[in-house]
Amino acid sequence: MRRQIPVVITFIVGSVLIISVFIPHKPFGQLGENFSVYFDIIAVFAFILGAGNLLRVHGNRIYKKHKDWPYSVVTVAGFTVMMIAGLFKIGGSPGITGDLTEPGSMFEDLYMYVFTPLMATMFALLAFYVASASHRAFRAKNKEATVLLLAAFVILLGRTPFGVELTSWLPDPLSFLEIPNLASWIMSVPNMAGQRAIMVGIALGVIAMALRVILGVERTYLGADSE
Amino acid sequence: MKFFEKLMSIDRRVIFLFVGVALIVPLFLDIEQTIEITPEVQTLYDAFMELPPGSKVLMAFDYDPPSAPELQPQAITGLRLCFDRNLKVIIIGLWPMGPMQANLALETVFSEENYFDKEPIYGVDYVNLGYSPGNELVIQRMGSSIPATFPRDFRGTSIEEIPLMRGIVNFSNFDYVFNLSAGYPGTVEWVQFAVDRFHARMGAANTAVQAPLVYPYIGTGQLTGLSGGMKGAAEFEKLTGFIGKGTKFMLSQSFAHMIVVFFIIIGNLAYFVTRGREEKKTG
Amino acid sequence: MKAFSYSFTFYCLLGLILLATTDGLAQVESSDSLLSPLLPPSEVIAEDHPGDAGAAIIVRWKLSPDEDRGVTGYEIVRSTSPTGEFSSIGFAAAGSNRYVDANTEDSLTYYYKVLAIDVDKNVSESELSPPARSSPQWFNFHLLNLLIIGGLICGAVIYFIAHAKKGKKLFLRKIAGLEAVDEAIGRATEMGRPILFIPGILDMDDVQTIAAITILGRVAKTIAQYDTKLNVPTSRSIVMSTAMETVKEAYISAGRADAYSDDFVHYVTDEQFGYVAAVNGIMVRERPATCFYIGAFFAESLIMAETGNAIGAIQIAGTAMPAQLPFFVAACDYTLIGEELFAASAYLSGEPKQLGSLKGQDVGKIIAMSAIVIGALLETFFAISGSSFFGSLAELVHKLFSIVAS
Amino acid sequence: MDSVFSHTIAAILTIGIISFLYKDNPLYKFCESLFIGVSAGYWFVQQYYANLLPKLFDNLGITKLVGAENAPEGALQALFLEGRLDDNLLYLIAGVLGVMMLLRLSPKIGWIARWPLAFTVGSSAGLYFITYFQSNAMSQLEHTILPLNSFNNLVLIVGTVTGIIYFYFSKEHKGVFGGAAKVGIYFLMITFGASFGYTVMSRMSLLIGRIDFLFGTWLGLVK
Repeated sequence: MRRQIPVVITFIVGSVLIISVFIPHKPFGQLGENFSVYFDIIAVFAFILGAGNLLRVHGNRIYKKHKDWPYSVVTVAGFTVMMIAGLFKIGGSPGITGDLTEPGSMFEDLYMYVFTPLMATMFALLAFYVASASHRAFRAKNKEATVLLLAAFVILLGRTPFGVELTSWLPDPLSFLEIPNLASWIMSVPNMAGQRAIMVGIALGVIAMALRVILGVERTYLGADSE
Repeated sequence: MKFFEKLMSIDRRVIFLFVGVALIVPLFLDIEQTIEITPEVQTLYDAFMELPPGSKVLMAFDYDPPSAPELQPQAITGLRLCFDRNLKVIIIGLWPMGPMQANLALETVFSEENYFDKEPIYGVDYVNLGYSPGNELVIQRMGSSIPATFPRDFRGTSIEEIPLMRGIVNFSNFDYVFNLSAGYPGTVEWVQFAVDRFHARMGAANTAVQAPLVYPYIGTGQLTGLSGGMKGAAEFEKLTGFIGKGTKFMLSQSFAHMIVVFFIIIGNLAYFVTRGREEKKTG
Repeated sequence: MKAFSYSFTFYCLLGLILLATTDGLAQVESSDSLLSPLLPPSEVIAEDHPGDAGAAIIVRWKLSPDEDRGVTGYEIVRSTSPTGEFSSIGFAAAGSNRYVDANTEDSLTYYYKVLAIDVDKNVSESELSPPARSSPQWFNFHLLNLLIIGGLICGAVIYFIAHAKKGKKLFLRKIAGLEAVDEAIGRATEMGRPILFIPGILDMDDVQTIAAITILGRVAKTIAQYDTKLNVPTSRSIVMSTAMETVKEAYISAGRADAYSDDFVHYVTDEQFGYVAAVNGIMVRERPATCFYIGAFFAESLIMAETGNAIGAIQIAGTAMPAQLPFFVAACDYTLIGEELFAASAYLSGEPKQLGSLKGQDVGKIIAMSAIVIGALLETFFAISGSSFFGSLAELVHKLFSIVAS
Repeated sequence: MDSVFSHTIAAILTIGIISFLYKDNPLYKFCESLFIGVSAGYWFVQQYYANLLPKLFDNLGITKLVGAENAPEGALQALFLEGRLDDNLLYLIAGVLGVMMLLRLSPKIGWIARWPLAFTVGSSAGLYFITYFQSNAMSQLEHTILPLNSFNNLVLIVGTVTGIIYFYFSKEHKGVFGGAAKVGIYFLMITFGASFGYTVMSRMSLLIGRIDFLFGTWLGLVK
């Protein structure tokens, strides 16, 4: 029973959504949109579980004096301060409907001077990692890797002033061999062909996966039977 | 060949160091770069120059801090160009952080030495209407009524009290739309709604990742001009004569690109030298 | 986004052609535009927009005869009474002869007029349209082709699932990334180091995350038998709950309920880069021997894979994010590319009915390939011979796959 | 906040994250822990203001009920003041499903948390089925049906078809079929190479922004 009802729910919700695409009439037409709002609401409640888990994990570390316990204090403190600053709109206009990110409020300050630099810098690490990954991965180890390398190299060169000048001497009839032209050809023809094959494959994969879930063939995600 | 074996397994931190240096050093250099103006940026600039003084320009800031390095210089150049030519600027944002970026850009513009005919006055020469949620639907709503879409500016002043907003009903009251975009919602949506439906004249500045997606609109005339990525920023600065960060950043970026190309070549060279010895087999 | 830009390029090209034609003509004849007044568009028809939930009326008209002489566009105005005040609802570009008014009330009757506007801002007004009313429909005939082809593929999947249930043997080729799973888990056991499983950064409302969780279930079952430590940090709360349940079930069904701990799965933060910062920390401190990156990834893919590479872990990735695949291919030992991600849980389960669905997928591929080849050949014959027979056949194939946006 | 002070904090955090490139260290650990805490707190607040409040409380009329000014009328007002069943009342279902999710914490009726989960998974399976089918399969195929009258079209069609062959599961990659799959792999490799090469370049600008912050905004060395 406990396992049957969820499978039935999945079946009904999934198949109704698929059918509803073909039925514009109310209430089917908007079902997809409504359901994603439902999901957002469920996610808020679930967030309490997540936040609780975070606090439990770090609380345990502090309590058991795990070797990195002082860092757990930082996490818990950061969470609490940010939450209080936001929920109570400290330094901003109070009330439920006031603007959350009002300039000068504590939440906005924390967002600007703590959250943003951390986020932007973590993102910026990519600049380093793309360089080290290119050095290691772009090697002509075999035929496949050589093709990958050549495509990447043409595109890379096409975007540097140096690469542009490298082939700018080519006479007009051969202008298609100029690196920027070659780069845009790669992007718009073979690259697009590969992308399309991948996308069609993904679509078929999603269809079969969705059917397995809706038909109840796949129910791993429902978890343990016995409780 | 110990040397090449070392190059093969070079410590990633050495690469990191090179990338860092390549990006930092150019910021302190004063190298004359040859920046060739591409037609898209030229037409963008021309569109601004064709506007008679007093024309109203809608600037949409659709990006957030992570995309600021590419778009902020273009925003600053756009604003300076408008103030320099006595164009009125109305700022909005489809991204929550957009109008804040606009304020930062205005701050930069006013903090530098300018030769404007007169100091721009808030509410008369420019206004920031803030952010409105709803993505492309905001553009659609603006098509029927701008006062209804943006009843207040970002400071909370009712737009009836803002002199610049008097008589502005919909897109027909703007002479030009300039969109700074880092993704969705952005230039694609502005073209679809403001240009295709409401006949606005529009130009755009995009991040390098976005630019190829909107490139086709130039051919069709839906966009009068496009400035893409750091290179576009540098070109735009060169045309307007307001040399700013775009030009400087462009140099850093070129250096970094060359470093990446350099390491790929080194990696392959080392690979072939060491492999060639082992198995005499190359592909 | 990708799909969108393709279709957009197409429309842009179309627009370009239209523009070029009208432009060229305009140049030839614009000299006499001053001689006669601007002629209005004619035969304005308004009717319910078909295949929708109501609240939309489609307006069509015959272009102004002066279209070639500098008409810049059409303004559409409407009113709820033929004699009432008309208000502007939108514009259509020169050369277009339809406009969808998507803001009507089903209970009201509307009247439309179309105004031609030329370069000199001259306006010329059409006759009134007949009355129109919007209404909702029960079936969207525009999507009939979707129903047919979708039905075919679904039918094939369901047929093969049923077929396999009967115990028929099915052949499926090997997928390298999946063959490596056991070996990767075994290696971690030998080294006495944990296994890290990253289920992507999107929530359970993304189908890639669902695939990731089902794969986690299979992988966890193997891990339970090996008695190796598993670490699953998640960036979404629902994913955390689901992953906990799934891993627990895997341990129970492997007969190792005693080895299960709720600490295997834990929530970190919803923030993309905050999550990456934490995962990086886990990697350098716990030094997992094997890392799985399965699910939906964005820019963080490379940050994780490079850090994993630096600690010398075996890395198995799988995603259907086309933009991130290159990074995984470059930095990981094995990558499940797109479709393989969704097939993986079926493969790993080894259950016939799951495997049967993969056969159904292959039928979809045959349909796709035949459509391309047949369609392309018909198009080619048409291009060479100009025969309308091939032309209409080619158009039919096109129509079968075209999605009509309203 | 004082700008020198706040910029200094931002700069320390920036350096802390970058320091990870050298190796794991206490400053990075601090930044990491702070980042986790602050961002989880941020999302908690965002979940409340961007989801719970407008999507559940406003629609049901709870915001109005607790006396917030200029809050919209919701389903509860419609029900009790006008005696009308509003569509928005359906959001109550979402609320109930949400509460069920929380029951997971109870050992006795924790199983009921599977219902909202089943709902979620079912609805995403249904939604993605259609969206992927339409925009990934159908429209891609439509745009690949081209006349074979140019080199580019030929390459595009051969690439797409052989790429699909590579993914075909029911046949071993051998013989002619294997050859086609091999061609498909080459196309996939070009795709990966091209998108990698393309992205490498745009990632550099991210770092320029941080460097400019450190040397310009904070230290004032770069004008």
